[in-house]
Amino acid sequence: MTIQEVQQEIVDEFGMLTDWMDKYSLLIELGNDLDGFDEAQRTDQNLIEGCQSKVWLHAWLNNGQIQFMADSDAIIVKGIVALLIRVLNNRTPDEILQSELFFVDKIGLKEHLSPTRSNGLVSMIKQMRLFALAYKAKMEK
Amino acid sequence: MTIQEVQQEIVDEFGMLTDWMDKYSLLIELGNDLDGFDEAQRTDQNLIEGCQSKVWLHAWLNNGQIQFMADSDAIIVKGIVALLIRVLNNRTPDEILQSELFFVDKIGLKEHLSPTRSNGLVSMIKQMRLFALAYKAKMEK
Amino acid sequence: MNYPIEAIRNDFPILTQQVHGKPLVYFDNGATTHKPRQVVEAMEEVAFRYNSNIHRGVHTLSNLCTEAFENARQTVASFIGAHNSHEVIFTRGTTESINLVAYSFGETFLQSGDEVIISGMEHHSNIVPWQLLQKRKGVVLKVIPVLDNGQLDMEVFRSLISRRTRLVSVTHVSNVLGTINPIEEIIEIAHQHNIAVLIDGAQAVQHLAVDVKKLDCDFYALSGHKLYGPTGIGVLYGKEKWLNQMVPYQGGGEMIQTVTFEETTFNELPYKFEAGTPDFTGAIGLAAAVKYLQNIGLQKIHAYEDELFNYAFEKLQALGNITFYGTAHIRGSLISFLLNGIHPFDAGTLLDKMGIAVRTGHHCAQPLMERFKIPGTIRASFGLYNTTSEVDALVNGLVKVRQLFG
Amino acid sequence: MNYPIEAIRNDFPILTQQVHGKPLVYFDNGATTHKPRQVVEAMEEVAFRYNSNIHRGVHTLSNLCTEAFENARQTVASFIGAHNSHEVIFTRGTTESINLVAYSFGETFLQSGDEVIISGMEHHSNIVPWQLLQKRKGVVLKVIPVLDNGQLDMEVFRSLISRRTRLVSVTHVSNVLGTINPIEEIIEIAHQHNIAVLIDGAQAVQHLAVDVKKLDCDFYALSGHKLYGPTGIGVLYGKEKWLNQMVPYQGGGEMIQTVTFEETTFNELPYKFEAGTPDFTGAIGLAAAVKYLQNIGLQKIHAYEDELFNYAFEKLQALGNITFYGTAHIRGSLISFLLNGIHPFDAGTLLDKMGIAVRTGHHCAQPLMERFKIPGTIRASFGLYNTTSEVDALVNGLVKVRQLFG
Ligand SMILES: Cc1ncc(COP(=O)(O)O)c(C=O)c1O
Ligand SMILES: Cc1ncc(COP(=O)(O)O)c(C=O)c1O
Repeated sequence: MTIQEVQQEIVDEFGMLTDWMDKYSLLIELGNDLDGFDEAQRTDQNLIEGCQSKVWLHAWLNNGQIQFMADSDAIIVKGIVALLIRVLNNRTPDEILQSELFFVDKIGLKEHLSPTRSNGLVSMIKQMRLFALAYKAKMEK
Repeated sequence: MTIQEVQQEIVDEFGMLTDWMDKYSLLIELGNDLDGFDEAQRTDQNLIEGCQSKVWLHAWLNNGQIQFMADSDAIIVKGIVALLIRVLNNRTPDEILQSELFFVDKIGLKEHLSPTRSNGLVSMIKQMRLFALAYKAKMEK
Repeated sequence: MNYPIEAIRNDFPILTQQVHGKPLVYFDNGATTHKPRQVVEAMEEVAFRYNSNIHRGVHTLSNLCTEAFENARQTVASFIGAHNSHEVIFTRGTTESINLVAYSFGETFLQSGDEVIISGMEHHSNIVPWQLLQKRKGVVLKVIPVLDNGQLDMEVFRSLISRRTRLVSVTHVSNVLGTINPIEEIIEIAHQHNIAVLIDGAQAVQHLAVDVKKLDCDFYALSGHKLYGPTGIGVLYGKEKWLNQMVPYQGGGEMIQTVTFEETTFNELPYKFEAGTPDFTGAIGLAAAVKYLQNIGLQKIHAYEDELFNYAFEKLQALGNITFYGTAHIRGSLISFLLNGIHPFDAGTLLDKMGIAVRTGHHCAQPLMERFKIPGTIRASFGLYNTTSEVDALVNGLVKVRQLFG
Repeated sequence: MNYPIEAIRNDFPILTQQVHGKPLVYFDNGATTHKPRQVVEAMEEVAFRYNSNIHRGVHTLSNLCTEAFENARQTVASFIGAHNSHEVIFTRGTTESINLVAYSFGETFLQSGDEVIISGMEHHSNIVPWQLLQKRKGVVLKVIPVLDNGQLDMEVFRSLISRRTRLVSVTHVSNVLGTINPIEEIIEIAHQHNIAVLIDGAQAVQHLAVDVKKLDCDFYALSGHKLYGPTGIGVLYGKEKWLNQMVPYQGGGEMIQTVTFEETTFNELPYKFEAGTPDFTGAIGLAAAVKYLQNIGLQKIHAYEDELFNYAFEKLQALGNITFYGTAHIRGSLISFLLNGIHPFDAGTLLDKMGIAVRTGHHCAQPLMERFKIPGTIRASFGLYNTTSEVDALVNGLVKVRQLFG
């Protein structure tokens, strides 16, 4: 599935949930299901400090595709992190760089990506793109 | 006439003038009629600096009574100065210290004695009382 | 209690807001309070009837505006029990008030090696100004530790005092723990050593009777927007004896007596510390807020808020599996807590969906968070317009949050 | 000209005031302008619909308020042509903006012996901050003289520049003379020597199109209350490259990244320079004022004011026996003059009795008064709501003043 398609899939899944409680229940579930980092992996280098919550992000290259691992101390944030990983994991740098993330908006979680929300998510997405840029440069060398 | 009586006299004189133009005409006349200081007398020591206009005040003791001489660069202020002198000149320190100035209020010029008016008049009255205090102390010695 | 809660709530149109389709429950009063109609109307009256630049004008509007501004100063002065209204300086808020003291007291009285004592429960606004001073002048910063119960360690405080201590700057009420600090005692001890004391009153004036004359503090700082007044206006109370000696903070119109390029002499108090056109509209709005509180009756308000606090604390305690920060019985009108195992951001986000506004996070007191090894707390802070049924909504909301976490 | 003066005057309820029984004629716009309904309503909307402390809140009101505040910054940024909205810092007003630069630029870049150039027509707010810096750091202050025609002596300006010059700080429009200074030229000359330039725009933004990007100035300061906006809010525009390097001005909430007692790191722009709860209501009110002006059309307003100015200048000139300060053809929308032989205080007092508000006195520019050897001037300063018939009222008023002097 393309990035586009995965996003659409998520939109459809959330589209069935009309109540905010159901949406957030699902987010919490996704957050709980995502493998977190163990303490040792929660390094300052991986840390993206939001003012309200923390996000940790780790990325590496595998056969020309980027693998992401991420975590957050807040479960709702972690749920969104899980969705972001589902969308962007195992993609080539170009795929990531050309993608446009629309699903967060569409499933009604836009507020969490407001720059003033300071939960770390905006910076995390920025960081994911930076990784893509960096690995692209590396591969082209 | 007592201080009280002179004040009442002024109030009566101004009481006949219902129009503000007449009142201010009279003030301007009084200002023009008051002998000012010549440049040499306008010393820093005599100066009471208002933010909008300046007042110069000089006082001396004569037979147990205080004599005032004063001037201002603004004519309306000088007119009020003339009235203040008319009321307080040639009085003993005690008379001055016991007096209450009501005429300015009564003739509708209260605004000129507002502490925020900064035309120097409030400070001038304060200074006149200080002179009275000082001369009283001197006489008691 | 005979408390006109209905009438009061009617004075605050914002309280009828819907948030996510639910009636707004606003428990973020520690961050900022709402403004009653009376405050907004007072400011509108300035704008529509006598707005004009104050001082030094000879025209009528300017005089009216000046008078209203100076009356506002008088109102604030008597509200906090200041000796003289010229000891009341209008600033932008508590933060600026503290920065003013840090700069002007610091420049005038502090030398490298001199010491300033703050506490471990201070808001960043009462930490960073001293750190900036530390950097610039080599002043030493000492910190009174916070005990597990959320109170200051007064023993250590005594031991921190040295011959180099020049100033103690502590908060009256902690914005995180709600702790009401024993500032009378702190002031007394400091004064025994001729040390000046600045009190951060940002969280105090809205919940406690404050009398700076009785307290005998040297400086007292507060924010209008936490006192049901406008944003952008605050107060620094300072004893004349200090303010007169201190170098000015900012330079500009109104704070001078005469200016030449060779020499400038400064105006008398309070103008010396009010450079530039002051926010006279804000000051008049703040005075309207103070009068609003006085009209209801400060004691009544405080008693009502105490009841509310006790009610909330009992209800929250009954929830179980909840950790409180700060001890219960010596607190201002706020409660900091965590639902065990649930991140405060998650709880705050979900409460918001139910129309309930609480503050979550570090509350601009990161060192205190470090002290308790937590990422933040959930803070419910109460105002004069809150009700027990709103507390019930909060408690039900927290129950729902728990349910969502399964 | 197609200028909706009727509609505009209806937006300013204060203009229907009676003063001493006469309709108010307000020509004190240089001191402060009035606020249209739209500004008051925008602030009322904040208070009654989404007032809440901004940034870092997770609840809805806080998000709404933050968004409105940041939109206001964007509005102001595009109004003055700033590259980035994070180069727009909200302050209390021009005075604070200049003090901020004097302190933070001064602390960061100036050493004893370094030179700052100001001009002989500066407002005290652009003199005293530099004198305070002079006192603290031993910086040298140099002054561009004012020619008889009220313009800056550009020859001398060039000669004042030395290898030690670090900053030039001059006013865009003189608040006394109305002179529009050749700041493009000043900036160009200064930049040839790598000298930064601060422009005091307090009297400019309401009458001229200002584009800081085109001007290429390093800093630009303005006041909301002179721009039909609220009191207590102002702006400092600063180039990122300077602001990033400069030490913070005030310390407190929101301007930090992390705080520990050992070390504090500062937030990014613009927050690094906005310590404490900002006056978000005022900022939103200022943005409403900017939008109000943009709705009418800035060019239209400027053209209208030019016409008014020309009309007034001709009429006043025709009075005879009057001395003007400043040359006629390169002025902002104000006229300074004296009726020969009549003290400005007297004239102002009598005009007030006729409902006419002008400013008299030294206009916080005492060195300029010294320069012209006068105690002050009468200043009539025009706003977008003034009319030619108000000018007629002023002229008639001055005739009456003369009559009273016999
Ligand atoms: C040229 C100039 N600079 C600075 C100021 C100071 O502005 P504010 O009092 O709003 O800080 C003024 C206002 O009178 C001014 O005219
Ligand atoms: C204890 C305390 N001090 C200082 C401040 C700062 O107040 P302001 O942001 O109004 O300057 C606050 C506000 O959060 C506070 O709670």
